[in-house]
Amino acid sequence: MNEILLEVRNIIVRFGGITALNNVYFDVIKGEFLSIIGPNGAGKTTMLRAIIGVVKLLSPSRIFLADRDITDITVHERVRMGLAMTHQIVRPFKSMTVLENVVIAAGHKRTGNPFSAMFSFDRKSEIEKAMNLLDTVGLSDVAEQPVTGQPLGVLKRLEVARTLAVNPGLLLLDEPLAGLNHVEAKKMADTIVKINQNGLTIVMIEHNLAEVLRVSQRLIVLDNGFKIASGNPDAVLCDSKVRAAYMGKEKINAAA
Amino acid sequence: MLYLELLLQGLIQGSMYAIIAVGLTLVYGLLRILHVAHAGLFALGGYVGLLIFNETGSLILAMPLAAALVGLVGMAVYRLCYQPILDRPPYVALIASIGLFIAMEELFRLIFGPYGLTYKNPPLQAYVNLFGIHIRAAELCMVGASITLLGVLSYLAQNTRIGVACRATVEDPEMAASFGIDAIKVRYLNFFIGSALAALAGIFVSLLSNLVEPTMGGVPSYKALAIIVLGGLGNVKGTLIASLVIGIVEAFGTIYIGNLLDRDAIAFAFLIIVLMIRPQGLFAEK
Amino acid sequence: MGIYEISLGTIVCINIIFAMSLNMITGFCGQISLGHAAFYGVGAYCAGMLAKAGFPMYAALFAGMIFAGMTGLVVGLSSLRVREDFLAITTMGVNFLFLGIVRQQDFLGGELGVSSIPSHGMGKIGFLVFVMILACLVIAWSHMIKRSWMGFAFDAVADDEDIAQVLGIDVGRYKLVAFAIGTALAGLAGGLYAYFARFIVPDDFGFITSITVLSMVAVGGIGSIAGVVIGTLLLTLMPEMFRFISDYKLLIYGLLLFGVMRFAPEGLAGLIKSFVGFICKKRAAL
Amino acid sequence: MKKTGLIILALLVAVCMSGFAGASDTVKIGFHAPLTGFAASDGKSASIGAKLAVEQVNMSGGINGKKIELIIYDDQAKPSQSIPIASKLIGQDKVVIGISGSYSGPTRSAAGIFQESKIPYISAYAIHPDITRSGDYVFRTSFLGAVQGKAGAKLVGEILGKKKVVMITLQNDFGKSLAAGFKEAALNFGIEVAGEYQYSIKDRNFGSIVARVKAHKPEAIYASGYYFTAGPLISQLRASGVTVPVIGQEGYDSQKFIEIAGKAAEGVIITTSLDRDSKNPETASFISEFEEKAGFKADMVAASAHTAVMVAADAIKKAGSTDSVAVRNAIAATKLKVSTGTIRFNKLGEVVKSVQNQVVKDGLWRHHSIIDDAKILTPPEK
Repeated sequence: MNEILLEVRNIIVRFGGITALNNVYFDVIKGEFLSIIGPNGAGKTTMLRAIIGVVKLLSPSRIFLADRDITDITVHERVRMGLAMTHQIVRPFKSMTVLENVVIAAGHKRTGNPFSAMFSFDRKSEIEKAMNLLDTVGLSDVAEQPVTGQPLGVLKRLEVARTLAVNPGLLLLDEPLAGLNHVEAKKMADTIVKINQNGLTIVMIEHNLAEVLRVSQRLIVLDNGFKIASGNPDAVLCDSKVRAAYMGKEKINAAA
Repeated sequence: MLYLELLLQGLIQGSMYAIIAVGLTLVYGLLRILHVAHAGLFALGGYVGLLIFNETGSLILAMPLAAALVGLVGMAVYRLCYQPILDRPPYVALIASIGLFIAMEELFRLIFGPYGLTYKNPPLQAYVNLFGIHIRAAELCMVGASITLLGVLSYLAQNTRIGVACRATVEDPEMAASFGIDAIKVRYLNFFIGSALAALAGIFVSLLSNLVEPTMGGVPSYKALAIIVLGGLGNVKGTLIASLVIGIVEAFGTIYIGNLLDRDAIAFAFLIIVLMIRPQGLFAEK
Repeated sequence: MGIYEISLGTIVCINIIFAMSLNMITGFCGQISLGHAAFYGVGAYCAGMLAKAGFPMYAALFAGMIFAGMTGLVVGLSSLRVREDFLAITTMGVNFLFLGIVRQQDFLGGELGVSSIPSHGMGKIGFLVFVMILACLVIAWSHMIKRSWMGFAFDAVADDEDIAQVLGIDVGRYKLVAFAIGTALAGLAGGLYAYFARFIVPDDFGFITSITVLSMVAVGGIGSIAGVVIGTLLLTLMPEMFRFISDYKLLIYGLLLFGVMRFAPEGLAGLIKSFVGFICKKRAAL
Repeated sequence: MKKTGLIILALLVAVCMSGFAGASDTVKIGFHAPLTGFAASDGKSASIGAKLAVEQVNMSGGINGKKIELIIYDDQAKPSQSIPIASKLIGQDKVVIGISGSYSGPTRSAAGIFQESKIPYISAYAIHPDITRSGDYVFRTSFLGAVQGKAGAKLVGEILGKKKVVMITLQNDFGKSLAAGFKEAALNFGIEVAGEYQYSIKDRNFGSIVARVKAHKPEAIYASGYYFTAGPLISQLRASGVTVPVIGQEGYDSQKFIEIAGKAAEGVIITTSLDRDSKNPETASFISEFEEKAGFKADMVAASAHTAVMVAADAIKKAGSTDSVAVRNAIAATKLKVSTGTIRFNKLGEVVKSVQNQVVKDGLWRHHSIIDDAKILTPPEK
């Protein structure tokens, strides 16, 4: 049960003179639902971007996926190894329909090699798979519509469906609930829990604490690039350091 | 001695590039348009300046008048040509701009003739002897003007309300708008300033060669693009330095490797090398 | 058919191959190139030199294609480093660099170019048919790529590189493939041009040629195969149609470029599409 | 709206085409020149020169009772444009002779087409050595670059007696072939080339080259270029304190050069084919009539185009028909007094005539000297 899927060791990231992540380390256990929280600018998104591989790491940072060192391999290879990530600001392919957005992701096996892709035309099985996924996130009725002009709620769901289409083993979610209203957020969170229950490991960043506490099994708290706490949600929220660093600011933010 | 003179020539050429490129980078920083027709406004400046000078005989009158007039044309270009296609992919504005530039060159040829115009009594042709180096008054004035103009601009940008508004709009248009800055006004202003600068550059160049031709915008049309990319697109300070660097590289290059590569090739070889090492240009925006 | 019609037909077909080759890079894969004439030139010079050295036409054309494709691959590597406007200017620089190098190479004829390229030996009509068949093959191939998973992945890369990568698409490799195919086809077009003109000079492959071919693609409708063919036909034949007002020919050309981008930014293909859509809607309403 | 526009356009095209194709009581001469684009100024001069020649011939009764009709097309100085133009002149307009009033690139491309169709073709002022090598139907009425370069060397080394020279070379076919000819003959006249610097046709600012040239302390400067590059170059040379003689070529040969360079132009000597002080009535009448027609002073380009049309008219007259073989032979046998002197062609179709050296005096081109040294002027035979 306690098999470690992802191991993040001594992550250091710098932008210009600022240290965005400072020696952050943690493990992700297969099948769990882990959330990363922290005030704005704590380095949460940077952490996810480091795992997926779009941010440059400084030594001695190391990332292992299922015991394999993936620190130096490219993004698309990581994706093919079972990592996937959604973005906080949704960026669908604007030139495509909702369905096509998922189909292109579902076809990741076909697009692996450009040359064989040139001679590959059949999209039937990918379309079928994409329709199933759209069904899972409740978008099957807008499948044929162009993405431009769709409301944020649809786009957020599309983002999840599209990411699922690459068959990930570990899903990184960057604020999947941001911008959604109360009802939508709850619905979305439920969808994510369902996905988790189907066997997918999830690492989520989220500001909506109520939903985080409802769905997460474990929390990690970042502040100013440092990991300041981790453990089960109740214990973490009682931690004085967390209250000092995170809750205080967050309350001010919430009030504003 | 020769090195010093070449360095000086590089700085002269560089300050000419700077006046053109700073205007272009102002436009780019705000609207993300590769504004090729800027070079058409440069040539227009040359024509207007020369015509006013030949009528009145006064450069003091010709320069600001031409700058103001071309500045207004620049605003019109923005309103009529770019504003409606801003939300399109970048190549749309680029090709529209190229089309506009070709049409402008042809209009100049049709109106003013293909042979080019010359000054009746070209002003600023005297030269000063600085330790054996002859520098023409026009060259000195151009360097002086570029320093003064760009200095004044940067002072205004730092210290006046509208200057701050400009910079804020470049950095974050939505944020600026939420502080009550009228982004549209800022765009007009940038086009006005940029085009006026281009016009002044056109006048200086025509003074150096005593020739205003329909095709005089040809070289700046692409060279200025290279310079603003080298300077880190939209970065005024970077553009300034890139202009001088390209000027100096060209001045030395034409003499020492001129038999291997021509002036343009030298400049672009330099650009490519820099971009391969620093893909964001010499000075990144952030 | 007189020799005039034959020569026009041949030029149109060569330009279609050339425009299709750019469409592969810019239209399908979304990588703006302002220096495509360089690869056209590589193909032309390679084929021309080999033809003069006594190689048969098919070998010379093939070699030109391979050589251009390899050069394109190297330039494509820069697209992994720099993006969008930076890439546009880098490719433009490649064009100037190519020209600068060719101008100074005596074995390539330098400024005098390569003349007396041997005849293709198939007669004017034979050559026209040959070029026409090649153009049809290139169109068919483009069509096939567009429909395949490769074309689908190109769409994703063109739309948003970062996202494509996160969805497991090897963006770098796709870009390189697009550059390799596109530049090889440009090399083929160049080789055909060398055999057609039987005389080439560096200026045939300058920045203006790059702009012209980009205009063909953009005016037709970037990414649309039928659009690019129409755009190429229009812009190639336009100078011929307007010969009788030759003084205004370039002016009209410039205004057309500008006008299409300003009022129909998706090119003629987009215009036709929205027109058809409009008719259909009207019908549906009746 | 759009439709009517299209219809009008189609009608116009039809009218124009039929208008040209219908008439058969004229002798057609085809002419292409860069009327738009960067070389438009030379194209304009050339086409006015050619039109003037046609008017003069038609005024004096035309050719064998028929008037000449000049068909002018714009080639933008682009080879890719001149190929369909040449095909159109031959295939649609059925011209008797083709004349290029354009630069080397378009001329060389068109020459091949004319040669293939066995229609005589005359290059007015393009200097590419391979133009006449296209075949026996192609002729040239201007000097080869190499010939003029050699003449320049004689002018510098012998007539002016200057031995230490710096070359400033325009980086195109014109400048390069001049430089090659100059360097080839330099040794014969004891000239030492202290340095050579190149510039592009787009350059108008020569600061660094001027600085370098000055450091050489030459006795004379041999600078190739056109009036629009040479004007700024000379004025910048003089402004930086270089006072030694500057020797140019026919590219300078325009009043505009003097206008641009102003006082700095004084004393500049060039090798060209038009002598402003010629007593030759053909030259004198050309110079005065051109100025009247064009509104500006005659230049080399105009004179060359004028010459080419005169050669063509003379050949058709002598051939007595428009048969292309007869016309070709008549051109090859030309011995004619025209605005650029007395000319004939060698076996290759290259012109043989004397080089006119002109000097700027009081803001005008004036006679300086003549080079008629056969050893220098003889163009290659193949």
